[in-house]
This record gives sequence, structure tokens and C-alpha cells, in this order.
Amino acid sequence: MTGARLNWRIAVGGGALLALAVIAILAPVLAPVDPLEQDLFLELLPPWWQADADPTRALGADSLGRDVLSRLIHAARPALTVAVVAGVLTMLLGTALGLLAGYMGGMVDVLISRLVDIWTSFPPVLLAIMLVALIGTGLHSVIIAIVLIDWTRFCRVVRSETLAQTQMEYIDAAVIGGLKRGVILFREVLPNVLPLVIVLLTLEMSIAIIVEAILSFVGLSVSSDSPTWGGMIAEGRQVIHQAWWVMAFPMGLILIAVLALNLLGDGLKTALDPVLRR
Amino acid sequence: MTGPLLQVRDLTLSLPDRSRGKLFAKPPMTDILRGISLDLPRGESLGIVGESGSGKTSLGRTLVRLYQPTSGQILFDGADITTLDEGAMRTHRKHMQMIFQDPQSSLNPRRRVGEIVAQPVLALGVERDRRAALKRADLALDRAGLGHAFARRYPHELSGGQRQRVGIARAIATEPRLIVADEIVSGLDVSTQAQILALLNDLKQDMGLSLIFISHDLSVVRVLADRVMVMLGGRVVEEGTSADVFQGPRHAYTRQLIDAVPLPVIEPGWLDTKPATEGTRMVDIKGQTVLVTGTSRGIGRVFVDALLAAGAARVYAATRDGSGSHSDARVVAVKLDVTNSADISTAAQTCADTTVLINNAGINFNSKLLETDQVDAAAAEITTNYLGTLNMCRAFAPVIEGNGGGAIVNMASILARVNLPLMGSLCASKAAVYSMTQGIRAELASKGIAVFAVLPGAVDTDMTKDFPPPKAAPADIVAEVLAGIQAGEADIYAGDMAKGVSGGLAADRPAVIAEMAGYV
Amino acid sequence: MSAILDIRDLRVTLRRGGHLVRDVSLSVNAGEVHGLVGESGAGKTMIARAVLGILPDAVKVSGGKIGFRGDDLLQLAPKRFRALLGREIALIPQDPLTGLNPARRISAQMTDMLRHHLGQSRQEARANALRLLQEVQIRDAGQVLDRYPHELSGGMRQRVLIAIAFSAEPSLIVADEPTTALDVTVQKQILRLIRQMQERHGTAVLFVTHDLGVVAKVCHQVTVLHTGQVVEQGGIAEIMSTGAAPFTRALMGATPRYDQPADALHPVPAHIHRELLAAARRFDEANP
Amino acid sequence: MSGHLLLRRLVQAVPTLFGVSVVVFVLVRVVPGNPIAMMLPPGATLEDMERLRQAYGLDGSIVEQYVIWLGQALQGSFGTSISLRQDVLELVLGRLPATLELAVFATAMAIAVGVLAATTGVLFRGRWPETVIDAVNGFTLAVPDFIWALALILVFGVLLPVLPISGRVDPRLGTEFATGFYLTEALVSARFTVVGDLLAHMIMPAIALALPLAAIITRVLKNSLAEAMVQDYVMIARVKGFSRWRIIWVEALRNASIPALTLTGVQFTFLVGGTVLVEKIFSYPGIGNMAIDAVINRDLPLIQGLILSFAVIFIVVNLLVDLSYGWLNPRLRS
Repeated sequence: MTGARLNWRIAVGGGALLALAVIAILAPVLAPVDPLEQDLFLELLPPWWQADADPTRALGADSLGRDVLSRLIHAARPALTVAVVAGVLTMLLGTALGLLAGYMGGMVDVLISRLVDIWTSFPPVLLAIMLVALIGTGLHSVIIAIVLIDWTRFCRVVRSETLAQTQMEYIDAAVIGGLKRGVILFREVLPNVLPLVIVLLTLEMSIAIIVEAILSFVGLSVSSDSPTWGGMIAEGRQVIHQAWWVMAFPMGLILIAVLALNLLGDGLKTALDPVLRR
Repeated sequence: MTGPLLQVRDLTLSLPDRSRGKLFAKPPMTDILRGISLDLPRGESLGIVGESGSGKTSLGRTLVRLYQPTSGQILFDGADITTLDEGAMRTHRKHMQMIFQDPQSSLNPRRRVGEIVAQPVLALGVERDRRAALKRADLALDRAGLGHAFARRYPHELSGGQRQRVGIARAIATEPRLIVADEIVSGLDVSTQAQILALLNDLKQDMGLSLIFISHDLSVVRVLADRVMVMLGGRVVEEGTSADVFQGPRHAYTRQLIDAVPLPVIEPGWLDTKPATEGTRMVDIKGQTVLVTGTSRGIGRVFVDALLAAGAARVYAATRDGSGSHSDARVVAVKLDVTNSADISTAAQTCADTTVLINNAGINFNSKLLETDQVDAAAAEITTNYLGTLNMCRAFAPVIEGNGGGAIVNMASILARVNLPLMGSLCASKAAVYSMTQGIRAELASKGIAVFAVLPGAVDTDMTKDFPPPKAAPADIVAEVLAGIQAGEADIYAGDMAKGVSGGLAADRPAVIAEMAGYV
Repeated sequence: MSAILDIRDLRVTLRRGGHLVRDVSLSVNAGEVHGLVGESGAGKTMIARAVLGILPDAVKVSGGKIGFRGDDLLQLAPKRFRALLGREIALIPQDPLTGLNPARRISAQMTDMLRHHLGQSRQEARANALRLLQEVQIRDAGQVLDRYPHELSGGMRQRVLIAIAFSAEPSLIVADEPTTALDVTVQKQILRLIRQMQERHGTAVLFVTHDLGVVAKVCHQVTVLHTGQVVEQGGIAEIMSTGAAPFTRALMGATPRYDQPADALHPVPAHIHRELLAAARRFDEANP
Repeated sequence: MSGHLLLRRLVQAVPTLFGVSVVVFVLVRVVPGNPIAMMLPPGATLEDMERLRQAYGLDGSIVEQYVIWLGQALQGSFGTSISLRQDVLELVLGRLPATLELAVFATAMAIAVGVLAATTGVLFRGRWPETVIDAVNGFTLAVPDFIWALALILVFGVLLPVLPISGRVDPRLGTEFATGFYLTEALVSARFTVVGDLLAHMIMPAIALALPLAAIITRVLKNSLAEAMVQDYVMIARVKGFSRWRIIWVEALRNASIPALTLTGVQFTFLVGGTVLVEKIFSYPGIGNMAIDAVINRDLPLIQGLILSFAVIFIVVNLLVDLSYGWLNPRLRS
């Protein structure tokens, strides 16, 4: 019974993500028009099902007459890049520090935990905006900002899980069995913490997509002419009363990406647990 | 090789007690093990029994150096392993293995049974090659009665008994000389338990193993142990061959433990029998409200801290002038001069929740009986030491009884049993206290109040500065007194000197009297 | 003497199939302690829980009746059944650590039923709680009432739970391994207390345990269970005698005793388990 | 003893606040770029720059600068905002009440919804209401406040225009307020039209902030409730004949609240952090909205002041959470 449930979660979540990835990779091929091409005659053109629609602009056009569909497709590239790169880097940094704090204890733990305390005393969105404002806009800065802000999420969870694992008697058994400290950490503790980390990674990827969108929304992500979902939302917000769809489509895509990642995470959580996997 | 496989000398273990931490200060240390010594000959098995909190599990873990002892010495196969670091320990680990209490948490859920059993074989260098190690694991699994077919399974696929067999296989895979088994059958059904016990018994004989078998269940220990050690409060209460201990326990606590085990035989009236001991009821200091007299100095002051550490809910610290303050909020200063009956009756009202009374106040003029100017010193000693204590008992016995019972502890002296003419008048007053205490004990026996007489030897306080050594440290005396109360020893001989004199009196009374007389 | 509890052909089944209790009958008279003995999976806890109406979600009663002073508990409307619980049927649980709510004072936990079901005033209920605590030999009963569970020792907590169980003078108490989690010296005190209280109040007790030693000391009647079937039933003297059923005798032989050396211990022979398992299978084939 | 704990927490908060101020300080000054140039309006002269450098004590080393800033901050002076040319403390205190009212309102809503959903889910365990609650919750859990805010605007502001999409109060009402706590003040002085208008403005941002928190509370509380419901003390309560609803509320909820509360404490900081963006989206005049502008204008003194006030809010919330542990768990009281 569990088997069937986790299958659909992983299948639907993973399938949606795979589709998004394919779209991002093949964007130049798939996009019907150049996303940067402006056509003032097509300004705020409605999508295909409404009157006055243009069949070459299936999802309508924005305030500068650019094709919404093509922009959506191209914007999948920065979104997914940020999700993967920032997600993985955040995971590496946060997990390393969390393992260290949880396993070493003592001063190392106090130091890392205090650092996490300080870090989480900043409103994360504000910190992201500030970082990007300071190091300059662009994909790199967005990624750096996400890593610098969100490592605490991994660190906290991994630390407490590591602590919980070190209370287990199998760790004592490993000491009696002559394993070295480092080996115990990597061969015994880490495999038990890893599933949690992977689930967190899917969560982190969805957060990265959102943060990227937020930064674009505030105008601080990639350069303003290359399309991003957040940027499109910001533009749509300006014309919301005349053309709601300009904002609605990128929002929908973000929603799909985020839901897919969460679904995948839920599915993996059961799939990676040897006891639940039965 | 000859000599015992494991020798432990005076092992102590203290761990920080985080439940009693204060702002900024480091948490205080709690003694988990206090002065444990034992010898384990090769091929023998030692059972360690005790109730929860006795320190038996901590002892097992300290022996295999999962915990670092605070002091003392552990010799394994002649080598001192007390302070070895993990790297140096590894050469010994091959020969000393452990089976854990909880087979669920002691097996890594993400490893197959075969890998779990092979792990120490590889890590301890018994085999260098992974395949050879797995082969050895198969053999160990066969030997543990599980069969090597289980090597491919995961722990969660096994039953509790099967998991415990994996734990056993892991422990025997390196062919150790010593195995420490901690409560390994406590979660199992009787029929599974019997199988596991039988298996360990076979392995012990086939492999010539030495076994340390820790359990709360005396009956289970009897099955495997050649010798038995009974623990209480981090100390060894009694030790001996298992036949001796189980058939003729010497210590009151052991007797009480044995008496409480329900055997599967019909025995009308068993439920109502109380242990027939020459001792008295055990009293747990934890949660009690204790009144201690004479806390301005010496033993009295040490008592206050020791009682707090033992978990007393409140301590009334009585001094003659009611002075003194303590950082712990549980301590209440009381003005109480035991020679003043008005003080005593006031205290009986203000300290109406007292459940344990420790009559510690006393004076000492170091005077001989005849070779002294006046009889004043003797009168004062009798007034304070004897009458003061008696009046306190008279005032507080009804208080304690009203609170549902408790204890009275009277500080006498080993000199109550033999006169040291150098301070002859003091000895007489202490003898009076000792005699009076026995009488009170009889009177209060049916009222739920345990009465203890403490007979310490010379203690190193300013009151005894003229007394010749050896003198015990106040803290040691107090620790022994509290241990005696918690173990239900009626007469508590605290300190080596007191035990020595007491033993001497039993063996050759005239010799002791002559020796004491010699100090004049 | 009439039976307070009269269980007839009780059958408990997993909702997804598989019997846990296979047509067990037993009866408990007033003033009698009836031991329900068996190893894990024998069905003893399921029977106890069926009597209390607190079977786990995955399990249901699929046959038989549970007679309680003339009523069949299984046929009773939920509201009437709840009205019986606590007042007429009470429970002493296994674990004194989790048996008391850590967030509520002892007084609240002792008086809630007296107040809400028996309509006593706050003062009345408190006075009754105080009297009960004194009856279970707790010193400073007044102070204990105002404490939280974590401030009491394990033995004290079990005494409080016993006091709660007896508080409405029920005619039946189910004791579910009430001393398994306790130290042996405390266990003896608690066993003594349960017997004293039970004798004083004339209560019938269904005593669930895996420990034959405990059975020998506190029970009048015994039902020995294996795989949800009754292996043997009778007075304590019969069960403890050499004429008992092979499984009972084997279980005795497998129980270690401090007064006997190691070679007196014999694991339960495999064929005894096998025969009982085969009987269970035959039952399942006949009653799918 | 509560005093003891309080003191310990306050003492622990000092290094955190210190750390926060250092991090902000270093971030803003170490990163490449001339901080003065960042502060100056376009068209400033070199002299202006020099004057400003001295005025802000920026001619010393970073340590000296920090010491000067800290000295003034300890005396309650956080400097003057560059872009708004007003005292930072005044600015922050002027905007803070709006954010506090919004955050408290949203939190209250989240707790109410979360507790209700969790208890209902456990009450109907294994039946359809639980399935519905789980499904809705799974969805809500995934969607961030940012998306909720925009979706709410789209639906209730544009497609079915029933709610105002920006501001805090309709200026046409012409109401005067004596304090910054408009909602509290209007309630106290019984001006119910104003209360209605304030709520209409607040409801959408509050929902956007509350939903993610409510979802988390629901999930954690439901799990811990389900765990509590199989404890022996719950079994005892059932055997005492109490109803399932009473058992959930009287016996289980308080014990189950502890893990939920821990998380609420952590998540509340995310909620407050979320105000930054949500206030921006709804043009709601709180400190979050101000903070984005401050960053974009590189208004250093204002950024410092705002971030420190966020840090203080977080610390106070965590303090409250710690204190309520004592209430929920008597064990922590002694």
C-alpha cells in the first residue's frame, strides 16, 4: 500500500520536474518567438481563448508586447539553475556544519549554534535583498545569497538529527567495534542522516526558486532584460488591472515547480526509509 | 597467561548533572560510581545486579571504556587501559566486546546483518579482506543460532530475539576473551529469554569466554553468573559466589532484593512478609525534608551539601545562633541550641514538615574523667551530647510520625563502644547516646521511623585537632553515613578507623581496650 | 458467587484479516484476582482492551460476548458503555511514567472523574482524593495532591494510579502488567497494595501479566494463553502443580529462578510451540 | 525560577544582538564599493563626501567606526536616515506598530486555524475529514507567503474586487490616530467603521502570512497529538469514560503543544521575515516595506536600525516561547 503511494508522489513530482528541466534545456528550440522581441502592436495581448487573441502569441503578450509563452520558457533556465546549484551548495555547507556541531559537541557546537542563532535573527528575505544589493545583481549573486542565508536550515536539522543518532547504541557498538571517529561519522551517522538531507534538498530547491523569484520581483536578480518568472510577476503586478494573465502564468509555473518539489520530497521521505519502505 | 583477565581498582565515575545547573556556573558533578573494585578470572562470569540508578549499566560501559573513569584503575589482561585513547584502545577491543541492552537501537538500521557482524572483524584487523570478514560473520551468525542466511537481511526484518542474536554474533565474531552483556534479555519473552541464556552459556563454555552479565533480574543472573556483585547507589553492597549470595545473603539490601523476587511457587503470606533483617528500614534521602543540627562547622556543614546532592527537598540547617546562609534555595537556616528546650519546641513547630532528623550537634572538651579540675566539662558534654539529642528525638518523633514516617540519625562515635581515656568524659556521653538510640529504635519501630546510630572514627575537623591520626575527611564520613541510611544499616560505622575498631572489638575486645588505654 | 465478568467465545480479529484472540471464554468472580498469562502475541492484552473497549483502530471484536453484571458490553450503546467505564470498570496501566498526564496536577487527575461523572463538588472530590491517597499509603497525601507526576517516584505514581482506579469503587479492575516497569522491591509493595485494596473493596481483578512468579503470588484463578487460545484454565494450585498442561509446565521450566542453578533451566521445547501453532491454524481454517 | 530563566535568556540575547550588529556592519562596509558614495545622493561634490565622511565617523578604521556607532546606539541614538533625513529611531518606532499589529493578527489566525485543523483531524482519525485536512495541508505547506499574497491580490483585489489591495487604512475616512496601533486604538475607542476598514486592509496580507505558519502548526500538532493519543494517560482518560473531544482538549493538547510551539517559535521568525515582502506587495506601511526601500536606497543607518529591530522582535518571541514551555510543561518549572 505504501509502495503505491510513494510511487505516485515520486512519479508526479519527478515527472513535472523532468518536464520543466527539458523545457529549460530546450528553451531556444521550444520557444516560438524570441523572448526579448518587442512588438508594441501586441501590447497586453490576451491569451488564446479570449477575443482579440493572436494565434502566434498563445499566452498573450506583456506591456512591451513580448511573447509571454516564450518568456516563460526561457525563464525556466535561471529558475532551475538557481534551484539546483544553490540547493546543492546550501546542502553541502549546512550539512557539513550540522554534522560537525552535532557530532563534535563542545565548543564547536556552541560556536556553530550561536552562529545559527545570529543568522536566523535576520529576516531572510531582507538579508537576501541586502546581499544582492551589495554584491551586485546576476545569477551568481543570487546563488551566493541563497547559500549564505539558508545554510542554517540544513545545519539546524542535521545537527539535531546527528545528535539523536549519536544517542543510539549502534554508535557505541561502532566504538566497541573499533571504528575511528571520522569513519563512524561518515559511514554510520551520515547514511542515517542522508535521507533527511535529501528531503530537505528538495525543499531547499523550491525555496531557491521562490527566493530567485522574489529577488527578480524586487528587481535584483538577473539583468532586467533576460526573462525571469519573478521579473514577469513584477511586470504583471504593474498592469494587473488591465491584464491579469501576465502575472498569473509565471505564478502558476512557480506554483507547479514548488508543488512538484514538495511532492517529490514527500515521496522520497518514505522511499528512503528502510522501515517504511517495506 | 595467568592472573585475572580484568582487574578493577577503586573505580569512580562522575558525570555532570545538567538538571541542577545554575546560571553561568558549570553543572555540578554527580558520582555515578564510587570506589568499585573487582577481579574477573579467565573463563569466569560475573553477574552485576542492582535496581535502576544503581550504576550497573554505567559500570559496564566504563569497563569497556565507553566512559572515561574519573579515577581508579582498569587492568585488562595485565595492561592498564584506564586512560588509553581511542587509538590505543583499539588493540584491546578485539578481546573485549559488548552486547547491548536494546537490540533495536544497537543495530544500524541501514546496514545488512552480515555487514553489522563483519564490522568489528574488519575494523579491528581480525581480517583484512572484506570477503573473509563476511565469511567470519556468517560463521558467527551460525554460532549464534541464527544461521548465515540472515546475513542479507536488515535489522527491522527480524524479531527481538533474532536481533539480540545478531548482537551476540557481532560480539563473538572477533573471538574476544571478555564480553560485557548489559540487560540483554530484559525485553524478551520467557521462552526466547531461555534460548538466549542457553546460547550464551554454551558460547561461554565453548569459547572459554569471560562474561560480565548485567541485569536487574536476580534469577536471570543466577543462570549465567559464577560470581555475583550487588550494587546500590554506585557502590558494591555485596559480592560473592552466586550460590553463596543467593542462598545466604549477608547484606540487608541483598536480602531485601532476593526477598522481593516472586518465584513461581505458591507461598501464602509472601506478599505480607517484610525482609527479616537485623538492620533497619532503608530511607531514601531524595525528596525528604531534613533537619541537621550543628551545621555551623565540621561534619554538619558537609551534611548540608551532601543532602542537597542526594536530592533532599529541603534542608533545615540548624546552628546555635541561627546564622549562616546558603546559595541553594532549599536550605533554610534555623536557630536552634539543643540545650535550650524553648528553641527545640519552636523548631518542632517551624520545621513541622521534617521527615529526617540528623542529630549532629555535639561538643567535646577533651578531658579525662578524674584528672580534671571540675566536673563541668562532663556535665556540659552530657547536657549537649546526650540530653540535647534525647530532647530533639522526643520533640521530633511525633513530628516525623505525623508526616508519615522517616528517619532519625544520631551521631555517636566509635568511642561509644570503647573508652579512650584521653577524652574519657566525651566517650561516656557518646556511649549514652548509642545506648539511648537503641532504645528509641525499639520504641519507634512500629511507627514508621527508622533510627540510625552513626559511629564514626576520628574525623578531620577542628574539633579533633588534638586527636592522633589517622583521621577521615568529613566528606567521606558523610557519604558513608548517607549510603548507610539508604542501605538501611542500623549502626553505621563510618570511616576505616571505625570499621577497624569495630572489627577489633569483635575479634579481641581486651586488646582494643588495652590499646586505647595506652594513649593516656 | 456470581461472575462479575463473563467472557464467552471472544474473538478478536485484525481488520485486514487474521485472528488475534480465538474464542476465549473466562469468568471473574467478585473479590477474585484472575490472572491472564502468556507471552507476547498470546492475546492477553487484546482481551483486556476488548473489555475496556479500547482496542486499537486496526483491530475489532468479531464474535462472542463480554458479559458484565448481566449486560453484554459489546452490545451496549457507546454512551451507556462510557457511563460504565471508570465507575464500574477501571484500569491500572503498565507504565506509571506515562499513565499520568505530565501536564496536570495529581489533584486534577484524581478528581476529574469524581466531579464530572459522579457529580461531586470540588471540595468533596478533593477530600475523597485525599482519603484515597492515604489508603494507598502515600505519606504527605495533601502535598502529593498538589504535585505534578514528575515530582513523584515510579512507585508513588503507580500508587496514585491504583488510587484513581479504585476511586469510584468499581466492581472490576483490569490491571495490565501493572508492575513490569518497576524495580523488584517496589513491585512487591505494589503487588501487596493491589491485593490489599482488592480484598478490602471486594473488587474483581483481571490481572494481565507475562510473569508466572507474579501470578503465583497474587492470582486466585489463572487462564494461560498461547496464540490467542486458552491453553489451560483453573485455580492457581492446579496451574502451579505438576499436572498442569505441557505448555504451562514448559513455561515454568524456562523461567529462571535465583534459587536454582543454571542447569535447571530448559527452553520451551519447539514441538510444544509447533502443536499450539498448528491448533491455531486449524482454528483459522475452520473460521476464516 | 522563571526569573532565572528569563535572566539567562536575556543574557544569551546580548551576544546575538551584538553579533547581528557586527554582521550588518561588516557586510555593508567590507563589501567592495565606497560606502559614502553609496550614501550620497546623485550630483554630490567631493566636499560633500568629505563632510559626510566625518559626519558619520567614517574616516577611522572599521573597528573605530563600529565603536562609535555602538557607543551612540547604546545611548539610544541610531543616527539619521540618509534617504528620509529623519531620526532612525523615530522612523522605526513610527512604522513598527503597523508591522506588530499585522504579525500578531496573522499569528493569532495561524494558531487558531492550525489548532482547529489539527484537533479536527485527530478527532476524525482515519475518516474523510482527516483525509481532506491532510490534502489541503499538504498543498498549503508547499506554497510560500509570496505566492499567497499575489494570488490573493489577483483573486480578491482584481478578479472579484472586494478588498483593498494596498495601504493600511482608507485616507478618505479621515480618521486621526493618537498612536501607531491603529487597530487596537480603534477597538478601544469603539470606532467600528474604522475597525472594519483596517481589517479589510489587513486581512489579505495577514492570510498570506498566516497560511504557511498555519500549515506547519497543523502538521506538527497533528503528529504530536496523534502520538499523545496513544499514551497510557489518554487510555486512562478513555477508561474514565471521557469523550474523545474532551480527551483531545484536556489531556492531549497541552502535552502535544510543546513540539508545535518550538516550531512556531522558529516559524514565527519566518513570518516576521515574510512581512518584508508581503508589506511591499500590499504597500502596507510597516518596517518591512521600509526595509526594502532602505536597502535599495542603501540607507545604511536605517538598515542597521531596522535589522536590529527585527532581531529584537525575534529574540522577544523566542523568549515568550521559552516562557510558555514552563506553562505547558511543569517539569521545566522546577
